[in-house]
Amino acid sequence: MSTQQQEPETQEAPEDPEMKGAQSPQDRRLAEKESGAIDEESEKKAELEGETVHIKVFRYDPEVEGKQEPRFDDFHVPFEKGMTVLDAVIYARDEYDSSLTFRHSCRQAVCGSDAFFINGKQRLACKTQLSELEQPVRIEPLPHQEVVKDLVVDMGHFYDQMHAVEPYFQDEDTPEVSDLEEQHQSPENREKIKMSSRCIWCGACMSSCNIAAGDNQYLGPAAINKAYKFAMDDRESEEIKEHRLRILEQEHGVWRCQTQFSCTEVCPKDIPLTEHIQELKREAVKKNLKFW
Amino acid sequence: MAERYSSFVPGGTAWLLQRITAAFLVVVLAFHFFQLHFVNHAADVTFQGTQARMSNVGYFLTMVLFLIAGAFHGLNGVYNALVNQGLDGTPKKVVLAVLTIAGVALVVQGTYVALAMAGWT
Amino acid sequence: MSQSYNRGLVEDFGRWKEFTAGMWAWIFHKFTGWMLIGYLFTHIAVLSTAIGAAGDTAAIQAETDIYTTTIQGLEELFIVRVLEVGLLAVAVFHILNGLRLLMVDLGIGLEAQDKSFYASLILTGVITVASVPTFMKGVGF
Amino acid sequence: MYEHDVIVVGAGGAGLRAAIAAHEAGADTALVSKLHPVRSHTGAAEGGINAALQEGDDWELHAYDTMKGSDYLGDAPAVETLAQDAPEDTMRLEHWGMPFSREEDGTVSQRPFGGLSYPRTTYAGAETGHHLLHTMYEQVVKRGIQVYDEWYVMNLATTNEPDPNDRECHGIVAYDVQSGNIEGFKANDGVVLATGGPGQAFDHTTNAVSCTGDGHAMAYRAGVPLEDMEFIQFHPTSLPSTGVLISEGVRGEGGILYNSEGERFMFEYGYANNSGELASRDVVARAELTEVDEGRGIEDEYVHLDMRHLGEERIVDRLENILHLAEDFEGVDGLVEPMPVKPGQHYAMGGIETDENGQTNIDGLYAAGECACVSVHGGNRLGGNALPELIVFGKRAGRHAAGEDLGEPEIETGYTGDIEDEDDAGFPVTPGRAGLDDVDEAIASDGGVTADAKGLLERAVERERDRVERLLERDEGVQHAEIRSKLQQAMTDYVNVFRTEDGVKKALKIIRECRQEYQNVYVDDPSRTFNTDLQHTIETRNLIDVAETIALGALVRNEFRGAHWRQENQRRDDENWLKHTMVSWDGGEPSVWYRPVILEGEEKTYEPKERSY
Ligand SMILES: Cc1cc2nc3c(=O)[nH]c(=O)nc-3n(C[C@H](O)[C@H](O)[C@H](O)COP(=O)(O)OP(=O)(O)OC[C@H]3O[C@@H](n4cnc5c(N)ncnc54)[C@H](O)[C@@H]3O)c2cc1C
Ligand code: HEM
Ligand code: SF4
Ligand code: F3S
Ligand code: FES
Repeated sequence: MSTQQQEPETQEAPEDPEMKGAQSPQDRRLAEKESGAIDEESEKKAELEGETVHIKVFRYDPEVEGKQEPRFDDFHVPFEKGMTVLDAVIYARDEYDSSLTFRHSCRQAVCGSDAFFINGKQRLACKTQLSELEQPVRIEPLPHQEVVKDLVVDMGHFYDQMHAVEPYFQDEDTPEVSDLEEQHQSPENREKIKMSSRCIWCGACMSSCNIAAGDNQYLGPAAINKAYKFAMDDRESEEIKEHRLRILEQEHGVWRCQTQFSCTEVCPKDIPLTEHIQELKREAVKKNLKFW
Repeated sequence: MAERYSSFVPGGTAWLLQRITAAFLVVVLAFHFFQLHFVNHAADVTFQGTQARMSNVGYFLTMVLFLIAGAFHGLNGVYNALVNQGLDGTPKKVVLAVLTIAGVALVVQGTYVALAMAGWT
Repeated sequence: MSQSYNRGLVEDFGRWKEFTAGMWAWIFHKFTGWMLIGYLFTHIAVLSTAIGAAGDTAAIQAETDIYTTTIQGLEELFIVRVLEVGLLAVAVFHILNGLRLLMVDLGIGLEAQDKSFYASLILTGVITVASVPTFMKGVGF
Repeated sequence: MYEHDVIVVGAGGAGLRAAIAAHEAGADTALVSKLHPVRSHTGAAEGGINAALQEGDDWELHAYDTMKGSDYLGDAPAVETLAQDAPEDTMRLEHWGMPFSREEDGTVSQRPFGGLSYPRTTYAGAETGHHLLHTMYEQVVKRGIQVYDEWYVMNLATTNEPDPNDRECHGIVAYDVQSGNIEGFKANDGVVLATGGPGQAFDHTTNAVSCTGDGHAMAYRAGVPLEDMEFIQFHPTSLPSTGVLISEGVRGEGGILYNSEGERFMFEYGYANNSGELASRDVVARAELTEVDEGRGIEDEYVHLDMRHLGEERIVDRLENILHLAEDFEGVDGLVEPMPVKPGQHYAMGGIETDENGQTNIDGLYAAGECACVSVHGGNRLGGNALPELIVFGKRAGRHAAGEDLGEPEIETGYTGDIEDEDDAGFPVTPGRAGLDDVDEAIASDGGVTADAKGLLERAVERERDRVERLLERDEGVQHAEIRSKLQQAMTDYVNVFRTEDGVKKALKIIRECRQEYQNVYVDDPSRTFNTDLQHTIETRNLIDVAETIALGALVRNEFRGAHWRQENQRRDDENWLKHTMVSWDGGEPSVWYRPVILEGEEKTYEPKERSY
């Protein structure tokens, strides 16, 4: 991750790794506007500069004629050092086609809005450097989810699965009024749940999992990971942990996972999802063995 | 939401058995292959040879267990694969029934064959 | 997830190219598993000839009983030998990958899951090739 | 039409906390948010939550530090409430399962933070905000509180009595982003605005794209004054291309700032001869911009933050996430190159005027979180003081809205006759309404008939439907993106870290132009489905209103206090300016007036002292 990857990958847009002369898109836009440039011109200009990135973006709108049949639109976006896929689609939207629709908000990989299928892999657009990708960069909505419009997918099912694991701390003894006694937790235990707690609900893992694609009821890696966070937290009691395992153990729970590892591979937060799922399977088996 | 999953079916037992049979199968299958392709070549198999091996009670029992394990492992695997593809509701019950019957039939037939081989029929 | 919406072209086109090691392992394991269970049924069917053969001591002595002749008859066929090599390949892959999966279940070597998959593939190839002479011995062309 | 007792607009830290509190107080509560709750910008906060938890620490110290940090522009009752309630509310988070970082003995860790006299910043790794947000959302799920996510709130339904203090808020109008349906939401007890910061008014910001000051603008147009809007905190180290924050940790560990000549300018040019890179945020931000202005910036835009000399081991050990940030968002490897940084808008201290219970001058309208100004941060927010504000005042607003009695507030809200007005600000243009068509009026034209809340709401819904219809029907004109970037650029050019009278006036002129251009704005995307073009167009209108209040505040406040710096008077001027700047939108004409700061606390009075750097 921390290695510099700046090789130019295409002939089409040879990019200078040391390129330093770039302005921010905002500046450039402003400069163009001041000189009275309009959209077509900026496109031409962009091409002239030679340093453009070619992106192909999936388009679909159930309502608009001409977009009802899914198609790909091509955009050529001026490249600058450090540009991410999100920057490129924002540019395409603001400069070429304001109806280009996608979710995004934080631009820093914490809100989980912009997981797309980029060059055949689920990635966060804001966290993916264009320079790392082969061109043309193909940008599609997450597979296996219903497309609402362009890159926007219906996350409803994903949320349902997340909610299905009772994703909240359960501690019936929580005092209602003030003077809360601090609960203690060892740093080791906190370390154990650290990775699992980093999930930003982007849905990339769920989209990458063939089992989740085939079995709509499968809880999916993100929800199981969410449950892991609670099940492994020592602050919750043993009974509640057992209750959690029972939820995970149902037919469409952990057992459905076939250790495909694609979830682990695509997770932008580097959560070892498969490992967590496997650990829960073992926990569940151990718990059942106790009753035998 | 949560209610949707409330039909509590522990998949854990089948999952564990799938692993246990797998571990068992590794050993026996290796033995089986070795026995019938390397020690005795398949082409040279005769009823006599088979009978000699099968009438050993230990071998007989191993082979029957091998069969049971293989049948369970294979059919449970198939069932799992189908459930993974979203098999649900009545078809799922039907498939489970069919697979169980096929499995039982396979084991019964196989055991009968083994008995015949051992000459204990 | 949702399967109700057909994304047509986009959903189906060339998706497999984007599979990663773990997904290939899953596909192959599935495929080989189904082959094996299919074979198990056939195998028992073939062996069932033993039921007919049992009891006829004379034929058994002369090695002309139906069990012996069926098996040997099959083994003489080149195609059967080839299929046997195939079966071995399938079984070996399933076993090796099965062992890989068992390791994964125990939480061992998770970081090397892709490497272990490639290793199973290579080993399967090697073992299969190495076994060809034994399997092909004495078959008429 | 939907109906609930309490409607919370916005589901960031403040909104979620308010919803939980209102629910606990027995109200039928709903959250309406343009983003799914877990996407809110609270998730980006890294540093921590200030709360006096430990033995030896004390809420009074926390209050003192906050007051001092605010440059004596915080109101003591608010500051003391924050400091008093923060420990309990932080512990409540712990009980809800928030994964705080821990000490060896299992207790919650606390670390030192700038401006604090005691290490009282409670944190959860470098992701405190993420955990806070998720933990509270989990509690919302647990309680089954109704969440309308991806519903964009367009306006409030308030009555239109001539005196804003007599108005009542009965609900909101929102549209379902997914389907384009516009609906009314009737609030029987109250509406809580928790819409976050207005960072997008600036070109370069650490805030999310969704931080567009919608709540500010809605409340403002409905007649609630915006308070101390000129106080905007700029963070000195954000990445130039995206505005992603590079935490103070880098400088804390020994990172050095260089200009294009390779000079360590903090010392070389005497910006901070003692603390150098570690001087306070505004000092460093001003230094960086001076370098750029004097031609020593790199690419005429930024400076370099170099940490290579710290060595790979130390960097990986302590600043690993910085390496990832620089790599992922700027394509720079911090181990082999210096990182480009420049000041970015970070936090708005001002906001919707409320009292300690979160209530505004309009009956039934509350605000909490970054969009509100209670005011605890005054002229300058201390690191780690925003998150406790969310939970403390979010909770109070939620409770009060649900009808719980929290006692008489000490802070007054709303304009009353006996207050000092700004008469001669020398505005270069008439700010406000000029040129905006009347559909954008927030208040209903029902002549103050308050009895029929439903009818009021229906009319408000109609008005919004009209507005959308007009935006969609028009086929030509200007697109919002053009106006927005013009506005953002003007704010960054002229109302940034350095403010001059001439500059701010220029900004006001441009804002006025933006207003006029907005007259011809149109939405190109004809679809009703997930029309982000439409949403952004409405947001841009809000940004114009908010930007104007920031500029107006910056123009009138001729002194240097906290984050606000004015070239013409570069010192804190307690004699003239120990007061809050208020901007009211009355009938479309912004008026500026002032409210005295309350420095008398429960037991002591906070005497202004020099803020020493
Ligand atoms: C990078 C960064 C780091 C920070 N670090 C710290 C720190 O370490 N410590 C600290 O104390 N503070 C920190 N802060 C400040 C603090 O995080 C914010 O002030 C705080 O999170 C704001 O929370 P909020 O609930 O008010 O708003 P947000 O979390 O921004 O939530 C706003 C909500 O309102 C909704 N909304 C907005 N407009 C509408 C509308 N029109 N209709 C419907 N819904 C709407 C949004 O969907 C969202 O849910 C940091 C800020 C940033 C940017
Ligand atoms: C010899 C050693 C064997 C090992 C180590 C082994 C291992 C495994 C494992 C671990 C699985 C589970 C995969 C999962 O759920 O993720 C599996 C699945 C399966 N196995 Fe085996 N197996 C062996 C032999 C066999 C045999 C002999 C058969 C045939 C009778 C067989 C048929 C199957 C089938 C059909 C599946 C299901 C595949 C699917 O998912 O579609 N296996 N095997
Ligand atoms: S586990 Fe990873 S990939 Fe899955 S939703 Fe969470 S952050 Fe996204
Ligand atoms: S991709 Fe799916 S099969 Fe398991 S390891 Fe991940 S959940
Ligand atoms: S924009 Fe928030 S995760 Fe990418």
